[in-house]
Amino acid sequence: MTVFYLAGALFLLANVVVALARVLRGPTAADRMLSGELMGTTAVAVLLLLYGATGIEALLDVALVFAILAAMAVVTFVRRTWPEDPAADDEGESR
Amino acid sequence: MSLPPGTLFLLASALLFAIGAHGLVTCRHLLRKVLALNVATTGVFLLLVTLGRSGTAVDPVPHAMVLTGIVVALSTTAVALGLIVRLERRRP
Amino acid sequence: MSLPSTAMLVVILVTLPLAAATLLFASGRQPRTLTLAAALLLTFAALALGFNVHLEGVSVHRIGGWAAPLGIHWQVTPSGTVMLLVTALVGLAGAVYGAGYFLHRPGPEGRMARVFMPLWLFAWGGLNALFVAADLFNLYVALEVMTLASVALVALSARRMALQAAMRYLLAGLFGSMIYLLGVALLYGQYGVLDFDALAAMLDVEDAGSRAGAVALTVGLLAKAAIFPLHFWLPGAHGRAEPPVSALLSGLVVAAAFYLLLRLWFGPLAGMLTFGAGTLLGVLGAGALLWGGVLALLQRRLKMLVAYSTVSQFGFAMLVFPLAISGNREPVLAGGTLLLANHALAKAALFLAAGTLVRASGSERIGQLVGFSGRARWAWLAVILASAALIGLPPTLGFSAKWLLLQTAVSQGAWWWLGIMLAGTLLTFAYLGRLLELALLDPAPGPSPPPVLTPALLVPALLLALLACASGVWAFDFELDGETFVRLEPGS
Amino acid sequence: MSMLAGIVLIVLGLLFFLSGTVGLLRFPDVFTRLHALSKADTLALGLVCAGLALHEDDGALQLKLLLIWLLVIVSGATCASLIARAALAHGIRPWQR
Amino acid sequence: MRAPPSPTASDPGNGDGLMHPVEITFDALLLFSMVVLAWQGVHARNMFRAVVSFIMFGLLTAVAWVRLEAPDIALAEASLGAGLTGALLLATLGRLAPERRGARRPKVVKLSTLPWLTMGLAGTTVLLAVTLTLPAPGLGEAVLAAMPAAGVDSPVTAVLLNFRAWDTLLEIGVMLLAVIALWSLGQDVLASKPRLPAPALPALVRLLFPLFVLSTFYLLWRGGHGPGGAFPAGALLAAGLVLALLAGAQVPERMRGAPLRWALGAGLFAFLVVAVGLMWAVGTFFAYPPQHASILIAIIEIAAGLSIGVMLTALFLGGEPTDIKGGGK
Repeated sequence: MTVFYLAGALFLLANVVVALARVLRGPTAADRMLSGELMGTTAVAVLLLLYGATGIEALLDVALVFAILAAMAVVTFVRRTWPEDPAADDEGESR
Repeated sequence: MSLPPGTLFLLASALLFAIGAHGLVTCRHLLRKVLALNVATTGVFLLLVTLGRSGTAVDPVPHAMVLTGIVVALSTTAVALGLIVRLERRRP
Repeated sequence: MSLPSTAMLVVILVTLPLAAATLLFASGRQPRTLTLAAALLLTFAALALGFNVHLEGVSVHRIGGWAAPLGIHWQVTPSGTVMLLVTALVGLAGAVYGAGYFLHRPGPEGRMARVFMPLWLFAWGGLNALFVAADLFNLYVALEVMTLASVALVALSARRMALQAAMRYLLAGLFGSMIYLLGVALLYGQYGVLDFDALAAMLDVEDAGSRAGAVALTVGLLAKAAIFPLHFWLPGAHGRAEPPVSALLSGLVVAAAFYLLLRLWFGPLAGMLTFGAGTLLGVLGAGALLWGGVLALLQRRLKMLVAYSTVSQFGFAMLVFPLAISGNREPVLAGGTLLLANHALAKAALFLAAGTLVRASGSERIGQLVGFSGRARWAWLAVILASAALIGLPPTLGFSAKWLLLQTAVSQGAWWWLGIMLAGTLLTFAYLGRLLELALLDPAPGPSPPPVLTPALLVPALLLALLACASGVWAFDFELDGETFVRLEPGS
Repeated sequence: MSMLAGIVLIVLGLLFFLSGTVGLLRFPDVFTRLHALSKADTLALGLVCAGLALHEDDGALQLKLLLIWLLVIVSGATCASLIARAALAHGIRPWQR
Repeated sequence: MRAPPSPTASDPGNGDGLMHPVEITFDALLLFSMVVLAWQGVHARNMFRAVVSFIMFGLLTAVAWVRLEAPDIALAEASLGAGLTGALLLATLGRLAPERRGARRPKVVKLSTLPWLTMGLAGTTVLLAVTLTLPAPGLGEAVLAAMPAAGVDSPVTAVLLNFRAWDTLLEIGVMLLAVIALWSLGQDVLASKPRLPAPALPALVRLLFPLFVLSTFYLLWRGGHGPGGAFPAGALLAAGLVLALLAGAQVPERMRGAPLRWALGAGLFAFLVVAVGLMWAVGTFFAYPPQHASILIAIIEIAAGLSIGVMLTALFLGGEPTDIKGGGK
């Protein structure tokens, strides 16, 4: 059973590594932020599966904190960074 | 597998330290320097905790040290960012 | 009448600055009486502590009552007490000077007056915590308190140059802390202890991990102490800061990092001070001494000259390491400690007087300073006395310190190091002499009407310089009863 | 029985995560990617939570798992809306066939 | 309530149990992505990409702490990496002059890279070789032996607030100092008010804020017997406050000035009062009498947690909130 959970966590990790390509490719800042969000959700799932594997209850707290804070980065991005920042997109960069 | 326990983590911590130290020296942009510093510090933290695990009982002292270190790093980062903003603020 | 116990005095010295700073910040007002009362109380505590240590010798205090490897210890050593005392004197002088210097400015610049004292007290508290610490990680946190307070003080004027200097300083300081922490991690991985005494008892000088750890600790502290070639941040930070800040930074903050080098290499790491290690540190010192001295000669602005002089003087202090390789280490450490004390008092006096002179002249350029006239005469007197102490003319504290080191060098037949010391002294003589010559023989008229120089701007510098000159007589009695290193001679 | 059901749910969840990633990588513009990602991920996490809850017999922990899922739903939906609005206001036009 | 030490075979690297290949692969992939993201975070051509990579690096670091059986640190890293650090960096990016944020000039691979690379590789190898030899005895047993007198059940909390409380006091000092340092630089430099309407945001905040407060106290309470405690709790509180600020709330008029400053100083002050009070009452600095240890530590923890929350929010604001016009929320 432990191995099942671990394999699941590994699968998710591989999944998110593939999704990192979106951070590299952009092209807009929103795309990069999106993969950040995916990373957040995936991290929650990974932590849950690791909890399943190890039974350490504190991991649920960590997952909970991640879930509560999932919105932070996106909200800051939308409210503070992007509205003012044309440079965050790759306009000059060929994609 | 015959890897000694923690080898991977030690390798990663050494790499992170190297990336951070290298970035701190070579990057021009102050924000990059600050990020590099944080990366290197994370490497040191990883080293501390990985070493704290090899004993017989899990050693909470490195955990406490790293927690303290994280707070200190965050505080200094905030000050550094404040300085950067004032140095490179958009001109009105 | 009995003095408070040493433990009580230590607690006062480390907590009162933090408590006072928090109160000042939270209340949002800066009652001058309160800040000066706190500074005075701290000075009395340091004096009383000095008296206690003189009577009782080294003492160890367990924080929270927890024994060695688990808890943190304070160690009150003679050399640490000297640093505590000097910190108190410079701290008090700076507080008085700052009260006179910053309140001059109305309007938005009143902000400086508002933040100066809390930051000053934080730096003071961090320094005191450093000088009694005997625990590797506790030192890290105390170093951060000191560094962050210093950075904020450098940035105080919020001018662009000051902000740039502060940023460089912060990055250099954080780099130093990070490397230092790496050393802590390596040593902790090897021995599982942080306490100095426990570490000293366990240290295996041949072990690669311990050596790497020692190197990391040293490099981190060298960056913080601005030792050549990691000195690049110092002249900007010290030259661009406000005068009382420069005094604190040059006199104490750099000295604290250097003191930790002494504390480590004469304490837990004593066994590792081999010929190679000592010589390498000495060569770095010689480089700093010559480089800083020559650049000081070339400076045109007063505070930059004094700042480069700091680089040079700490190069001189590095020479204690090669001298301690063989033979009796006690006079070497005594000489090193006294050198730090002398530098702290004299350099602080020099920076405070420089600030006054710059204000009186309306210019930082050495060629445009006012002459030995009016009230500026008192500032010049402080400069002259402080210069004598820095050069090491008898009977100043600088003389006693250098004398101790010279004697050791002669007795060891270390002619190379002796020559470098003499060269350093000559360089110091040259750049300070040039300053005095330029300014006194060819004075500028200064702005008219001349700015008002209140006693707060004159007396602290003069007293510090006088102390540096007068305490040389007492210093020959200075002994290091029971310093850690005595128990840890290599081979024992 | 609940063991098996839990495993099935978790595997389903993992597959939905995969589909979200495929969408993120293959879809043509921000809005379509957003669409793929936020729905697939929220559902996927829900399935994983449900699967774990089936393996768990402590009510408090099951409640915590539910709370985690609810939080992700709420913030996921808000973030999707925020990013979409910001992207529109930023002058990015939805992709037309 | 304490989490039982994990009984499974998945206990990585305690010296005895061999690691399962899946675990090793997981760790390898995790650490590999961390290294890649760290490199991106420092060197990405586009500054925004660098910051996003760094935030993701923080998320993965939290998972790495979990793998290292350090849930306490994972909790702290999660509350910071996912929350405040990211917000701080993104907000900083928004405050920089546009020309200082853009893509960096295309990097030419210079000859000078080669010695750096060699030196870096050599240094890394030496570091790795050295660290692999370290026996790492640790203080685990000393802590275990002292736990009965510590006043709390969680070893990490015991180290932080009892055995090495002096470190933690100074650490809170560093944080307060950082706030004073930022305030001394002048008033807060907020980006201009965002023009975008964001109707969903206030609703989200209204929904989440009570949860933030609730979980803050939950973590404070957890700190006594498991991973949790003042710092993650404070970080969560701060995240809630920052979210409210981002949704358009403002520091209420009557909170500015003295009340805010007292809240900022409260943590350090409580710490100092307890420490010095014990010196006065017991005769030793920070020596909790065993029968009162729990309650004293709880007092410190609550004061520090709330104060940390306010301090972190102040760090995010980056300056003294005095000049904001307009009413509070």
